[in-house]
Amino acid sequence: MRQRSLRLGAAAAAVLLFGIPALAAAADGPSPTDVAVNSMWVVIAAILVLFMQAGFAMLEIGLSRMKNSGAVAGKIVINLAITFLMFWAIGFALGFGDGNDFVGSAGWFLGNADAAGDTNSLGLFDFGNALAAYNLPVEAVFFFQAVFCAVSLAIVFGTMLDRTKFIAYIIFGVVFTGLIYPIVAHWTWGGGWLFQQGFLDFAGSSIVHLQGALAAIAGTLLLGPRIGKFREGKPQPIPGHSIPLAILGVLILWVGWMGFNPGSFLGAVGYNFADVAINTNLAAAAGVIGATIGSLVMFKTLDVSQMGNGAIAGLVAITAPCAFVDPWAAVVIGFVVGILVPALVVLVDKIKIDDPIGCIPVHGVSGILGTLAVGLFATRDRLDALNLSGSEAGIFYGGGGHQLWVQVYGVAATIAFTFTASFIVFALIKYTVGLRVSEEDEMAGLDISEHGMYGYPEQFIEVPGAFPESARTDGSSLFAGSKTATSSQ
Amino acid sequence: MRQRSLRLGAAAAAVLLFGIPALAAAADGPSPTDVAVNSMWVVIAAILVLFMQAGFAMLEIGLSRMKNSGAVAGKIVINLAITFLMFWAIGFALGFGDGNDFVGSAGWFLGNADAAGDTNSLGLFDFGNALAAYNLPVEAVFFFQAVFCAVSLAIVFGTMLDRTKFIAYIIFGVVFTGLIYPIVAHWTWGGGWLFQQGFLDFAGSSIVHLQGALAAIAGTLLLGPRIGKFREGKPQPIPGHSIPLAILGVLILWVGWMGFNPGSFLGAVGYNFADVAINTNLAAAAGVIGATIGSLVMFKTLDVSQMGNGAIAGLVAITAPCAFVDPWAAVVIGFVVGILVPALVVLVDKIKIDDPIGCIPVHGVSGILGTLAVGLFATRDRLDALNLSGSEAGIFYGGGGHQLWVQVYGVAATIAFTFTASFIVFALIKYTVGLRVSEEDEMAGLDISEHGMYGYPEQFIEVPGAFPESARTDGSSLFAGSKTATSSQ
Amino acid sequence: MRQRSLRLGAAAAAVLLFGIPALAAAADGPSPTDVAVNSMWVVIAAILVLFMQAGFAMLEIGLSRMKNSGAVAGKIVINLAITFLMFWAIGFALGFGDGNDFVGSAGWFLGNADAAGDTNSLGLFDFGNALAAYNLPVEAVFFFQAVFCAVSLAIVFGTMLDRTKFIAYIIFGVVFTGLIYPIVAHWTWGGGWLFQQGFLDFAGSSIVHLQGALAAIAGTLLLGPRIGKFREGKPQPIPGHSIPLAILGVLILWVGWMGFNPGSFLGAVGYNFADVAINTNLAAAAGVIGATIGSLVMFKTLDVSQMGNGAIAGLVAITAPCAFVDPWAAVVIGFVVGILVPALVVLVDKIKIDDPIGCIPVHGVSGILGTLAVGLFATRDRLDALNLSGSEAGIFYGGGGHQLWVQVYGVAATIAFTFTASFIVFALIKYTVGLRVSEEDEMAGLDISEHGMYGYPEQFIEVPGAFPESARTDGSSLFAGSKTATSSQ
Amino acid sequence: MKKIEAFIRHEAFDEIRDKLAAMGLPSMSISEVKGSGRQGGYTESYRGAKTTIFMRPKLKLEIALDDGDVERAVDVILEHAHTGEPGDGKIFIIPLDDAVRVRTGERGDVVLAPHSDDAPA
Amino acid sequence: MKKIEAFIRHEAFDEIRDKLAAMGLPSMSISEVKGSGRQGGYTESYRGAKTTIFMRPKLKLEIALDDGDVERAVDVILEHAHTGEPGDGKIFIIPLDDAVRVRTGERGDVVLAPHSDDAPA
Amino acid sequence: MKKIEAFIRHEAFDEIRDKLAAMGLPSMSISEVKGSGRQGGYTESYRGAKTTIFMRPKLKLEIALDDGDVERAVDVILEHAHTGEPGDGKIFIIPLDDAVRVRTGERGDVVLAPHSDDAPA
Ligand SMILES: Nc1ncnc2c1ncn2[C@@H]1O[C@H](COP(=O)(O)OP(=O)(O)O)[C@@H](O)[C@H]1O
Ligand SMILES: Nc1ncnc2c1ncn2[C@@H]1O[C@H](COP(=O)(O)OP(=O)(O)O)[C@@H](O)[C@H]1O
Ligand SMILES: Nc1ncnc2c1ncn2[C@@H]1O[C@H](COP(=O)(O)OP(=O)(O)O)[C@@H](O)[C@H]1O
Repeated sequence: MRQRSLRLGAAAAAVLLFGIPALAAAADGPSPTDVAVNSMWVVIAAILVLFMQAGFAMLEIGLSRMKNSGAVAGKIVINLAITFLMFWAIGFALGFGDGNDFVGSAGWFLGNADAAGDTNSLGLFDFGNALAAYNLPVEAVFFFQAVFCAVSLAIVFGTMLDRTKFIAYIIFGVVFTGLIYPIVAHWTWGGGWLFQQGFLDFAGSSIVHLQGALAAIAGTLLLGPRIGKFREGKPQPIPGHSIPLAILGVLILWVGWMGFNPGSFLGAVGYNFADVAINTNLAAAAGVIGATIGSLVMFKTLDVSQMGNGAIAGLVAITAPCAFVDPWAAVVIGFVVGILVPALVVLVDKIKIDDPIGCIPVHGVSGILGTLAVGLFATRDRLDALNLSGSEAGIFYGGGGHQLWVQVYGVAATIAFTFTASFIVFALIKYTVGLRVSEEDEMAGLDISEHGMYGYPEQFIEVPGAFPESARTDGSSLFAGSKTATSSQ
Repeated sequence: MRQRSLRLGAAAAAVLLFGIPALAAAADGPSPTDVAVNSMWVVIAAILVLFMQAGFAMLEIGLSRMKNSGAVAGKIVINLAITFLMFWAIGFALGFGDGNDFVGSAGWFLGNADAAGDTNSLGLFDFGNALAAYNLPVEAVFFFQAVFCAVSLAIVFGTMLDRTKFIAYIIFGVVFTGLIYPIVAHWTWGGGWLFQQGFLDFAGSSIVHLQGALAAIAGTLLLGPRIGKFREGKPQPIPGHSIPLAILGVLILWVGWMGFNPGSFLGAVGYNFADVAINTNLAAAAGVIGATIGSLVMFKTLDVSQMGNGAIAGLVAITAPCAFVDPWAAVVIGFVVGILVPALVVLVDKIKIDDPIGCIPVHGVSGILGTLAVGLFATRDRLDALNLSGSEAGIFYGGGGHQLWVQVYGVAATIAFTFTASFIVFALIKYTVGLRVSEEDEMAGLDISEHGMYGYPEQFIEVPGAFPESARTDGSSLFAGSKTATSSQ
Repeated sequence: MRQRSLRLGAAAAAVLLFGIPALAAAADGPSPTDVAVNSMWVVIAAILVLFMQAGFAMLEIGLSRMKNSGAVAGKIVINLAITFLMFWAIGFALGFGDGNDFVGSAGWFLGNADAAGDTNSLGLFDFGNALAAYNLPVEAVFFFQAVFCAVSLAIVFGTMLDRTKFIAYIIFGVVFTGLIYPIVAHWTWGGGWLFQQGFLDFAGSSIVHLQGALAAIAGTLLLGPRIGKFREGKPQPIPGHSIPLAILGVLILWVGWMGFNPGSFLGAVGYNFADVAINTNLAAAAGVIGATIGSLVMFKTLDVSQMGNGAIAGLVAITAPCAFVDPWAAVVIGFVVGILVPALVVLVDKIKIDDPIGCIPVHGVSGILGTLAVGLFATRDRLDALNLSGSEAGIFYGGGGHQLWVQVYGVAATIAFTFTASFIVFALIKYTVGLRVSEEDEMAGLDISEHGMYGYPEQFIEVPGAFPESARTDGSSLFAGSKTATSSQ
Repeated sequence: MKKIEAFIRHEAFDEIRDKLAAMGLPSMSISEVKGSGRQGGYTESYRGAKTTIFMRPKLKLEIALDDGDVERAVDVILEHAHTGEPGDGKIFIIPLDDAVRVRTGERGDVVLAPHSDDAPA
Repeated sequence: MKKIEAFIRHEAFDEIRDKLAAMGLPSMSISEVKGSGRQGGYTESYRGAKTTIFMRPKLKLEIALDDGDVERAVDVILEHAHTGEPGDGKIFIIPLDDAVRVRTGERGDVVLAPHSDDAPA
Repeated sequence: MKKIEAFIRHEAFDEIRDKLAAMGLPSMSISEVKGSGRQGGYTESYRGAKTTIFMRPKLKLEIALDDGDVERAVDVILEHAHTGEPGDGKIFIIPLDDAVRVRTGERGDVVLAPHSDDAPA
């Protein structure tokens, strides 16, 4: 077991009790009641984060074309499944198990967890025990971390909508949740080298959101834009088919974030998670206002999908600093990323990247800015309350530029590793099974070409009844390359 | 700080422990565990109430025309954003801060809240401290109250669907959440004059729902009905475009109400919030049955939107009395308002008000009846358990007419103030920036005229691909008055 | 009051503290804090299960025809209402009240519950008191059990979509929630004869899901397939109209199951509910993988509705064993039922049963297999931790075949009773008010024929404006038999 | 026997149908189309990308009728579909060789004879 | 060269297509329309407001064919679209001046010649 | 006066419209249809049940124009709708008896005269 000095993990909940003197209970081990309270909060937070899958599903479905809506739906479900299984098998051990500074190596298949509800029954690493954290069963921690990983994966494919082969989703999902994500998570939340430098990312602006966006960019570069996105060099609107579903998605994500950030204390007793909830809501709200103004200024219209993007940009950006900054800072952070979103959407179009859901501005740029914002706005009081003596206050609170510097190279390291790793994986996919469907399949829509049935089979013309089966039908395997339903002869 | 006698606020959670003798803990200040338990419940309840925004979005989108669905979606998002920011800046201080009998004046921008999780760190007013309530961080209270305010605002615009300018939503939202709602909330939940009279509104039948409905009526009167709603004096059906989404909205609202009412204890330890949950569910259920019967009798058909309205009517009506009445009374209350809904819908049509989502019957009339029901059905036992010595039992429980009388003038005061204030604000909007879109824009749909894109762009005919940009396109600002997309030449 | 030996009910929460020695608190009665913690968890779990109604609504709506979508929506709402009222009036007393081995008989209308938050204030039966369980107000228990019953009822009608008379839903709902479900629930969860034999069904694979499926099969046999489902003996695809809504439904159900299973401890303090959550998620994930592989092998396509079915099959199957088995077993169970789903769907088609949402494979077969899996995979350690000395470990854990045998006859008894009772009720309906709409109404769609309005009135052609009312319109009552809107002359 | 095909604004339809029905010409079909003509396009904007849509939603009205009823029907359409703004639409008159009533198998002029709103022939 | 335009019930289509295809006439187009004729309206009711809808959904079938095939096709439609109830629909026969096959540029009668279901000409 | 009815692939439309508009023929209407011809059906599969769909989505283009413009327009359509694969579609030419502009009440050839994209006549 590695020796560690008194570095205290922000999100990893290795946190002193928050404004409450009595640590006696912790010394004797937490009471059954406290264990129940802590695990209840973390499990409920995990459930809220799990619910975010429905949010991503609705957002991505709403912003995809009608003819691809079923494919998006199927993708969300299978990726969630892959995440749970991979994270259980190896991801959790690599990310959160005891190990070295770069990767964990304990807790495969949750082995040795005893189901009896002992706190930290896996004895993962001393990080928690020494500090009275992980005062809850390891299964609760696993649940929480697994759904975080699932969020990161859900982000990846938003940018790749409407043209990616289903098999590519599956393969990349396995590698990302089993390997890439856990490794980066370990650096900070597993007590690895970034954590030891004092890098702060409370709930994952960089670890969850930026990583997702990086993989998305890597995939998109190899994939290319949708047919019709650029005509004579000019970006064309390819509107999503259902703004109502997209906004339902945004609202579900907003709700889910109430677990994402406040739950990242990984405990309840002694933490003011309501404060984190407020910061999160304020940033989201300011993000909406920012994006609305930005959309009005840049586009001369109140683009509803941009308003939704603004909310999510605010949420992403506040994710890293939510426990370290005051409410006014949350408003500033949210507003800044919000107002940037429309400009960034145009910029992404300019550099000819096709990003249907705004993943790059919202999860990428906002993820970076949010992580850096810790170096600007973190207050000493809040760091002390969390006993984060290894980290400095932000520039605006007299902490000097040190913390900002740490945040910068934390972000840089994440970018370097995740982009490279993802690019390699996607490239391997591209040159083996293929990353993109055929042009015919793309025109016909992924629903019919990969899933055999439209997502909205009755729209627009219901051809009544059914037709006799024909010898002409094409039963070639989906995994054998490009099957098309449109040109079957 | 005002002196107050031993009046105990129902919803304000200034409540003695419920059936549990030991108050020792409270005397010494609550334990960290109890603080965690209380704030967990209130935060979770707030999250559920936040989720109601998705419910209102789906309900209002489902009951709007397809061509306005994106506008409704955008409206919900921006109004939620406005609420958080305004309530943080001034609303919470005006509503819940210490002050005079009519308005609070402490806690601007949550100032002085210390994030350390101390209970009532703002020292808002002695209401709580004296009585061992507010045993949770002020941020949890803020979160809960802010999302309540957001619900009230969401109600306002349901009636004004399909024809209101977006800018009007924004302006009214700012005033309503920053001023109107907080003032009325202060009267009861901030310990103001109504509270001192013994007025009881546990979770806001009048404060949240009736207020929303009053503003809606004021707005609607100034706005007029949708084009085509009345032909030769006869109301015409303008069906919402998606009953599935509307019913999803109803179910989400139902779920959210499990936070709305049971969370209004503003704490968990010592409260039987499950009992309140049961009353709430029973009233909703009875409301559905009532509305189904009513629809069958009045319309000779099983109108699905009416069933949904019945559920919400029951929920609204039980909101004030939920902690004060026995289950059988909850059933009676829910059934009565439910069976009234279809008749009220016809009545509203008769008086030529166009109320697409049934806001007036559901939030207005049911809000009034629910508030009055306290004066009929409140039991002495329940008031005593909550230590509400300043309030009387209902008529059916031997309390005489006193409490009913108090409820009546509480409702009357709310009506007088909120309707007047809202009417003035909407009138100012109408005669400055304008309240209603042009006839052309209304025919074309708000989505295209205000947001530049349809909510369902692929329906009904997908015009494939995109067209070269044209000089003829109209880039005039949305805020400059009536921009129409339909006649741009 | 019946005497009972030391049999301990799994789901009934008559459970010793889980891995925690100190029972002192329990001996003195639980502390107010513990009561709050327990009821918070159970109420939140109940809210999640309540939310599953939205999941069923979306799933069933998504998989129904567009012209019947409003009817499905209305059905969900009214059935939820019926469940709460019937369960309050008699269902809870019959199911969970003290009584004999077959049926309970105490607690009608929650009578004598005192709202004061005393634990088990109804004094239902000694089951709980003797063992420190039911450490929460009876209202929380009621809420939880009522929403379980609502889930069972929601399942019933999935198979009967697109052709069943609305009145049939109502009548069957009353009988099922008031009588059939409570009786079977009493056998195990009310401490009845099955419980006494050591039968284990932690959260209701058989009690909730199998029962629902059995009633569905009974109804379907009497109802027959939809017009057009079988052409010349060959099953035809009648695709649901919205895969996006169906998958939203699946995701909501998945989220809701986080209350369904982990909440079935009926308490929080001393239980490792996170462990149950993990088992549940793993089984769902494995179900998705299984169904995806199965669909690919059997259908040569990635059927999205099958992926969703796989998730639910996994969830259903793990419901009975979730607290008794290790994670690896959860994966196996989920995978097996998942991979079976596509084959079973084909089989159901083969035997000419028309099951639009896959109720029989997903809730029926998976419910049976899940219940039996307890007899294979239950571990002695886990049974001991739950103090279930009356039950044996599974075959794979050296428990011999005894437990499997108990599980078999528990399932058999459930099948015999519920199928027979449901068949009788549906037959009575069929030969009195009628079970199925007329052919004309079915072709026209239930929305217009029973509810007067389409679920999506603007699709596909919007006939603009409204038409003058005509004398020709048909106002005959819905309950008077077959009213059709299509042939009104 | 002629067939009128009129491309009109949606708003005009109700009154046209009422008037035609009152004249004994309730038989007609409508469908959704998109069209361009002298009416300008409009701009759609989505996530910063703009485009001009030239094809605007119109209603296509099809009425098969006797030669003698053509002018009456055209007049009704002209009266109610006219606003004077571009986008009012056009009416085309197409020769018909024959008409068959499916219910009865009747052919020719009798099929297109004016009738009251709901009297089976 | 003629074009058949038939307004029929949705339910009738499957059999009509099967029969026509078997006769060597699989080439056709369909679209959704709403129509009124002798069939009465139906009532929609929503939140207490009622209205009669006269325009009912129908299927429009378009078949361009040689003059010699017209009667055969009409007979098939008549056979399968007929129920005897109002609402069965109508068939119109329209003269065609020319027909062009886009794939080959061929024009005239050859374009409309009967052919088996999926054999490129 | 003729009316062109062309059943084409969706993808072809944009360029056809651009070219026609440039030629002074921006007036047209489109609608969604489904059609079958020499192009084979495709398989839909749902929950294990399979079926072949013969009717594929196509775009129907309707252009009323002067006799003299017919060939020009046909050529444009042929040029852009042609891929050489089955499914390219067909063009039909139908005689028109008359055309009326609703906005002005004008009739006859003047209504169909070529014009620039957005100049009211
Ligand atoms: N030549 C044409 N062929 C087919 N449809 C036409 C033609 N001209 C007009 N239309 C239809 O009529 C609609 C309105 O045309 P409009 O712009 O008002 O014509 P005009 O400029 O002659 O007044 C168009 O959107 C289109 O649907
Ligand atoms: N004269 C007509 N012009 C255009 N469409 C017609 C005409 N007559 C009938 N139709 C179409 O046929 C459908 C069925 O007509 P129907 O009521 O059965 O006619 P009939 O009374 O002659 O039997 C109508 O809904 C309409 O779509
Ligand atoms: N005879 C016809 N009548 C009506 N529509 C036709 C006819 N032939 C072709 N179509 C339309 O054209 C579309 C394409 O036809 P296609 O298969 O390309 O014909 P071809 O085999 O002559 O190349 C069809 O889907 C249909 O919509």
